[in-house]
Amino acid sequence: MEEVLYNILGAVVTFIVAFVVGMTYGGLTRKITARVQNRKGPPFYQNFIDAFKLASKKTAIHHGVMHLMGPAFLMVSSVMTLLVVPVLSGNNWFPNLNFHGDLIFLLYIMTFGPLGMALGAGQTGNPNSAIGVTRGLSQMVGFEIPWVMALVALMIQYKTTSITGLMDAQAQTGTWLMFSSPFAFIAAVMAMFGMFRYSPFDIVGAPTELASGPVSENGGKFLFVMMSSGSVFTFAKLTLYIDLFMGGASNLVILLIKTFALYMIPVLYGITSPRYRTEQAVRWFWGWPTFFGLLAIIQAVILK
Amino acid sequence: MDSSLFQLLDYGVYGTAILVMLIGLYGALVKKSLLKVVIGLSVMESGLNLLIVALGYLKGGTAPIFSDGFLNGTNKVMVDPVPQALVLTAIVIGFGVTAVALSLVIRLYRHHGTLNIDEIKNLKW
Amino acid sequence: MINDKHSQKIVDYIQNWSRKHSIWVLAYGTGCGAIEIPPTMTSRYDAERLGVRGAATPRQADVLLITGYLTVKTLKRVIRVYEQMQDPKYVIGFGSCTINGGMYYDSYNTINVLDKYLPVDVYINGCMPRPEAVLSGFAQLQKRIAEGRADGAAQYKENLEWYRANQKRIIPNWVMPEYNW
Amino acid sequence: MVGTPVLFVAIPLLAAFLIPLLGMIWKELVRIVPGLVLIYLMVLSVNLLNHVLVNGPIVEVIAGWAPPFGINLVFSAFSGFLVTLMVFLGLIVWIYSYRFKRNVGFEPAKKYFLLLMMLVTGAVGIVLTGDIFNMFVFIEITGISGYALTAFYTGRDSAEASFKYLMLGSIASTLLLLAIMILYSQLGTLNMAEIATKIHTVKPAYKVISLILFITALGIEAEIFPLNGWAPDAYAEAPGPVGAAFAGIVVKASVYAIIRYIYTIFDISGAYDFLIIIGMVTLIIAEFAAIRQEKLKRMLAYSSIGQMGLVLVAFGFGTKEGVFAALFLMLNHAIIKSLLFLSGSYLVYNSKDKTIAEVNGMHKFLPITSFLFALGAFAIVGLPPFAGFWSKLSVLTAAADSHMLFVMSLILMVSVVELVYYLRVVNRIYFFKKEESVEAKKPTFNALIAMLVLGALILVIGFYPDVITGVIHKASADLMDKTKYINDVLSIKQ
Amino acid sequence: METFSIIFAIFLGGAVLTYFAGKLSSVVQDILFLATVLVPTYLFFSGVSIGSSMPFSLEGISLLWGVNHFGWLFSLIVLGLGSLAAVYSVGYMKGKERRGYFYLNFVLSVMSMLGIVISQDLISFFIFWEIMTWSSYLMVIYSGNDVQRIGIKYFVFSAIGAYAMLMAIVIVHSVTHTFFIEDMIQAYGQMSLQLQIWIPILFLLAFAVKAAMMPLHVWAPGAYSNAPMAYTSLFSGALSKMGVYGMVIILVTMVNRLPQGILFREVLAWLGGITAAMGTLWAIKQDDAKKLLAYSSVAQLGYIIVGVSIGTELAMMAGLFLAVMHALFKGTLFMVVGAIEKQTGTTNFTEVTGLIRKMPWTFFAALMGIIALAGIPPLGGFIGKWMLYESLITSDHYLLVILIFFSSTAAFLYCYKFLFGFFLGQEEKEWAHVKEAPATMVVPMVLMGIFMVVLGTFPGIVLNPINNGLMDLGYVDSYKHLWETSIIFNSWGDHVILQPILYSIMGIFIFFLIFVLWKGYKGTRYVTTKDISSSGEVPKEDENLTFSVGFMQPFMRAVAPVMRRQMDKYYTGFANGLEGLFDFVRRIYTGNAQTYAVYVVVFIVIVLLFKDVLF
Repeated sequence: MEEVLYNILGAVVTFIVAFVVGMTYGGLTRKITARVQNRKGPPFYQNFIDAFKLASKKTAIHHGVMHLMGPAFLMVSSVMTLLVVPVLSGNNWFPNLNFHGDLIFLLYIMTFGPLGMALGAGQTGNPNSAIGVTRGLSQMVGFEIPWVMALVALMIQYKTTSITGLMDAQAQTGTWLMFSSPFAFIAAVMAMFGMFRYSPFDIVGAPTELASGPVSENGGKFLFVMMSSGSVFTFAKLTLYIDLFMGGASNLVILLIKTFALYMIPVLYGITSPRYRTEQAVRWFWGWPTFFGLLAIIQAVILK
Repeated sequence: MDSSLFQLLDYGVYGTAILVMLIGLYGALVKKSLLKVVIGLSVMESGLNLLIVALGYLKGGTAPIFSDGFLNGTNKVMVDPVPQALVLTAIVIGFGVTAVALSLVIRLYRHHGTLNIDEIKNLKW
Repeated sequence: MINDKHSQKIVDYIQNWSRKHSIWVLAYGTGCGAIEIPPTMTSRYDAERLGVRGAATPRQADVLLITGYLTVKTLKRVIRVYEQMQDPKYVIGFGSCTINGGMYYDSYNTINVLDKYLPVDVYINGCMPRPEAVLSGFAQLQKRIAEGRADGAAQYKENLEWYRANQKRIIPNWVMPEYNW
Repeated sequence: MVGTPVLFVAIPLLAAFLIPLLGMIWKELVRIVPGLVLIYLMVLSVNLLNHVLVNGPIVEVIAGWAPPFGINLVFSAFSGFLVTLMVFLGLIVWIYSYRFKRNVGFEPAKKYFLLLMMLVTGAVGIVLTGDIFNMFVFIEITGISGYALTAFYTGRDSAEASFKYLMLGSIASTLLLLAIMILYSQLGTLNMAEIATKIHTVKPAYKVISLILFITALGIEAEIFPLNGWAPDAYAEAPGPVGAAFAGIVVKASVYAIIRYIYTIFDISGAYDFLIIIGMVTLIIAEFAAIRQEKLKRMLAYSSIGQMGLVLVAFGFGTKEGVFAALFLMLNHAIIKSLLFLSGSYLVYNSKDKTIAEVNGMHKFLPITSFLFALGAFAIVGLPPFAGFWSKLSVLTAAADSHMLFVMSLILMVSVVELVYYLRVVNRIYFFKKEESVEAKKPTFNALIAMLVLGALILVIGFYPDVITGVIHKASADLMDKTKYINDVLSIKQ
Repeated sequence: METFSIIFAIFLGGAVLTYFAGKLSSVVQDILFLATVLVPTYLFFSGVSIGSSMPFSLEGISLLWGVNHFGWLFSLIVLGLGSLAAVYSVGYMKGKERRGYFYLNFVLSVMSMLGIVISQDLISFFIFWEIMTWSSYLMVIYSGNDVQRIGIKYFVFSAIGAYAMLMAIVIVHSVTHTFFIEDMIQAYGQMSLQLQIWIPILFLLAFAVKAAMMPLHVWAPGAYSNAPMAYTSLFSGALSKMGVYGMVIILVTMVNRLPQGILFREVLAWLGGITAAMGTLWAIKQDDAKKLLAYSSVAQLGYIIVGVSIGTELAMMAGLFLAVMHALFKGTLFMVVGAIEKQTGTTNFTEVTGLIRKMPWTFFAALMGIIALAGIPPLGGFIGKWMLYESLITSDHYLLVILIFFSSTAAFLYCYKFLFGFFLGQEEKEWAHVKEAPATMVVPMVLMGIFMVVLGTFPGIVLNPINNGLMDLGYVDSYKHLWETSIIFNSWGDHVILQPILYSIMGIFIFFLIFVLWKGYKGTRYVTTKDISSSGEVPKEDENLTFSVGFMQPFMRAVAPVMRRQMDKYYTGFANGLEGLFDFVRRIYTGNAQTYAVYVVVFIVIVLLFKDVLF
């Protein structure tokens, strides 16, 4: 029982850290975007203000059960991802669920939320929501291919499907996987563009054409939960990437540095790019990223 | 007469019979008139009958009847009676078939107004 | 949990502060004034530094920005959009047309006084107002929110019948469902 | 012993001659007498068959001349089986057409029953006789009654079909007689057993030529491609029960004749392979032609031809399994195809062109007939648990045992084609909208009984094939044992 | 064994009785039908012990019926789904025409499937196989739509498969002279290599047709969508599994013994993978729920084929687990479609929308089915998918796993389309009158939905019989090293522990749900789906705002080059060519009597010319 409580406490702490870091990263992104556009931009804590305001807004209406549950689904996915990913390697502060799942499980739990959210968005009855969902799902089919290829390459090279196994492999050899399996890293990073949905892959929300897509009927608390889920998810995914490719992080500072560095790749790429159409986006992912994924698998087979 | 001539005659009879059969076949296959076709069939049968009788013939044999002439005469050779019996049967059957054929021809002529076999093909494919 | 008055006051303060610094604007481009919104939001004036940000749908928005004159036709839409917004919500009348009809004051189908139909919290005058004026309007709204005086929505609820009567007078074929908010 | 084989020929022939006379006494006798005759023959054949299965074949000598000089009838397990089958089908056809008179009037009905009796006489005679010329006579009897029955309806097309049948039939008889004479000229005997003992003395050229002529002549009756031009027309234009009788009786007799020549009389081993070849070609061409037919009965006719091809293929394996399969197939084909003809002719009874399109939606008006047709269709394509499956299985097993994989795969491919056209018809009966112009004709009570008996047989054999397979096994063993046949016949002394 | 005879007697007798009971009263018919399905089910699970057998002989062929663990596993699918679908059918068929016909074929199908599973000899296997084929064919043409094309396509493909199997059976018989499967397996080792290769191919052809494997799948969409939905749930759920059943047996007993270097399994697995991918893509394109689920079935069977044809322990378990799951969720989903069809009269996504509040239980079942289908934790589908991926990765099928992953990701698209199309989206006035389906229909669906949830956390319930079955087939016991009641392992030792995951998911979900509903459910109020932000426009009551036409269009544009090739077109072309040939052949019969006579002469001449060759 105590162990369970301890676990829950650890999970809560992890969640808070993830929330704060994710929100801050979001704010920083806005700031950086503004600076790139030669604006002053909002303060880096702007996202916190927005979130708090949303949480304080009244939520008077809903469109049905699934609409109510949608944000919760989304949160499940984010938090579960967070819990399965080892946040800090080499210490057992936040073991969470690390030892109960593996990468394939992670891949699936990551899709849980968007789909649940899609159901919620569907029930609002707003056509824009459904269009946004279809775009999002299409894009997912796109980027999952290089992403899975990269993961499979890692798995077969190190004969394990667990994240901790891969981290151990890095610790033993002392080389980050992004150097020992560069193609896998490239493919995974390219897939990450789609995962974070910054432009040119922001086809889901696309405020100018879809009125923010799936979330268009959600305000107030709904939006708050979604926003925080997004932040947590961002953090979880970044952590996953650095666990897989950059040797993990032994303390929070290194974690922040590594994740921030990685995070800037899609952000900076996004600021300078216009938006793709859906099929262009999907095909983009099936082009070079998949090619790199193939190279990664070939490399893994050779080096196995 | 010497035997070679007999032999030649044998072949002649066979040949004639076969020729008659072939004529009949030709008639049945080529002539366009239904009546001629029926005639061709009959002719073919007749040729066959001729052939059968010729096959059953023995040189110098008499009719296969236990007559006085046979019992008392010197010639103790009798032609084979079986083919002749068969031919009789075949002729009877041929008669029946021809009768049926002619009745059919009459009916066909009534319905089609022609005897041209090429025009009587409602049933095909 | 938060029942006694003092803590309620503190919570109110924090909430108002966050509302003040996070103004999501639904810019309803009904008139020519909409052209002034892009310069307000982009590099030169950068309203985002005040926390002002565009919202895509009424559900997410805090402020309804009526940019210019309203016709009979657009009034209907505006009312509907306003009623779809979630509390707390504010209305900014943008440009002279929303105040008194402006240059269209004698047109047969424009609305002269917006305040009769929707509870306007802040007017920005000018025909059309420059981005500076718009920013000043937002600042004014922030001030009112912080003071807790931006209670247009509450007034609207209180005087709903009066507003409805006015609205129905302008819109002859009133087929709007009785939406609640 | 309850009777002798000669009764099978004598009684129906007598009945055939008596029918017109009896008709003058009491008109009903015209249709009652054939039934009584057939029932008697049925009882007789079953009894004799039981006897034969236990005690060995009965060889009967006619006119007091012992074999090889006289004519003899052989009722063995093999021929007895076929005779029983034919008599049974004759009975079914009689039941089916018992009220025929109502539709066509007295005079035609009289002729019909007369000719039916003749047909049975001829076909049974073909199977029973042990003399090749006698067989020729019976073939002619069958043929002439067949021509007449084909032309039964007085429409112009039936006469045309009949003429085609007649033309090919008389060519066949000429060829057959020629073949008989070639054998006779070489051996001087007409008795099958006697010929079989002496056949090795004949010069190969004569032997082969006579065999070819036999196969050609009998093949015309047995619907071998390309000699079967008459068959689709005759089937399609003859009355429904006559089609059934053709499929079940006439063709079976002709196939019997071919098989008797190849298995017992001649000793040419190449003939077996030849059977397979012509059987396959017949099967393939017929089924291919059947799928594009527009008329129902014509389709059934082609299907019938195809089945006979399959029978020949099965005989062509030359093994005991092959013979068993072929006999089983003949039995099933006789039952099922008869059912199809009988029910099919009610389905298109009132339609003008008798096309397949005109059976659309008939199931609502003719539920039982439609069901039986569907049952027959399912059975004939060999779907378990219906009768056709077991025979198809036997054929394939026999083929596999003879290592004829190519033949096997061809048979199966053609089966798919067969399946398609039968299902198309069944679908039309059950799922298409009925054409307004076609009026359904309710089957008469006796016709229903006839069809139901066949349907029940299909199910019985399908669920429990053992009821019949014992007999067929013995029959096939009987056919395979050539020396026993010769001994049985020749050992008869007057 | 007495019980076998009784079971089959009840099936047969009951089927016929049910058929005729329709003349009496429909209630009697319903009761008889239920009894006919449920009583044998009860008898089978209570009275038949594993390992019992019943030898008998027919037509001189000795036959053998018996149950082993592997067969028992599939009988579980058949009878379990069969009984639930039977209960469902009673509700579904209420007020429909041709109920007797439906019930008869339903019972026959269940009977034949059970027969297949308990057949220990090839002949009864084949007989039951064919009964299954034609009874399902009769169901496919039940509705009478397009029977000449769809029905016959189904039957022709089935028949090609079945005849291939028959060919294999008789070839085996010619070698072994018995029909026992046991003997076939034993004799297989001594056959020539050519036979060793051809016999599995012929068998697999039959099974691949039933399992709708790639080039042989074209019958499936039409057949699945045209059969009555109550039957299709059985059709897709259980009947197609018979193909898998046969495939497993052949793969294990024959292909495993082939010499090295024959890439049997690889080819099969790749075909399965391509099936999965193409089935998924086509499913996404469909606008009709029946068609969508039909293609989805094809795709799911592709996964199963991949699993069983890889054939490692884990892969086999994955395949079989997926088979069970597929029976569950596809059974449920087809039932859902049936319920919707019954209540609304159509199954087209572009017509029906917003049923979630009208048919909540149906929605629940659909949701469970879809989550399981998509393979998302914590439902059972995930277990199967997980095992499949792990088995593919650990057995070095790297590209195949990508293909499978692609198709299961793409499956989300049609999953969402299914749920959105029917239940979510605008609630249109047109469907305001729709009521929840009757209890007999809802209960089976919901039961299966709950079972899927249970399986998601405690897969051991099903993995245990699968393990037993696989041990029958010669695999080693994999308990504790591949699975436990709620833990699954891969062969590298990595694992997923399901219980904590389930509890975490539930905890998080409930926490945030409560947060969203902070001030109580009363605080937030339901508004209709007309109340949406549509640029201030006021949608009228009868105005259709639903987005359902061209739903996945952008994605379809992305994959357009792949979709341009349709197997169906090639088959149609081939069939048309054949019909042309047949038409040509029948012109041989010119109708001219003289021509026929000439044929006779030509025949004689030809035979005489070749007489030295022929005789």
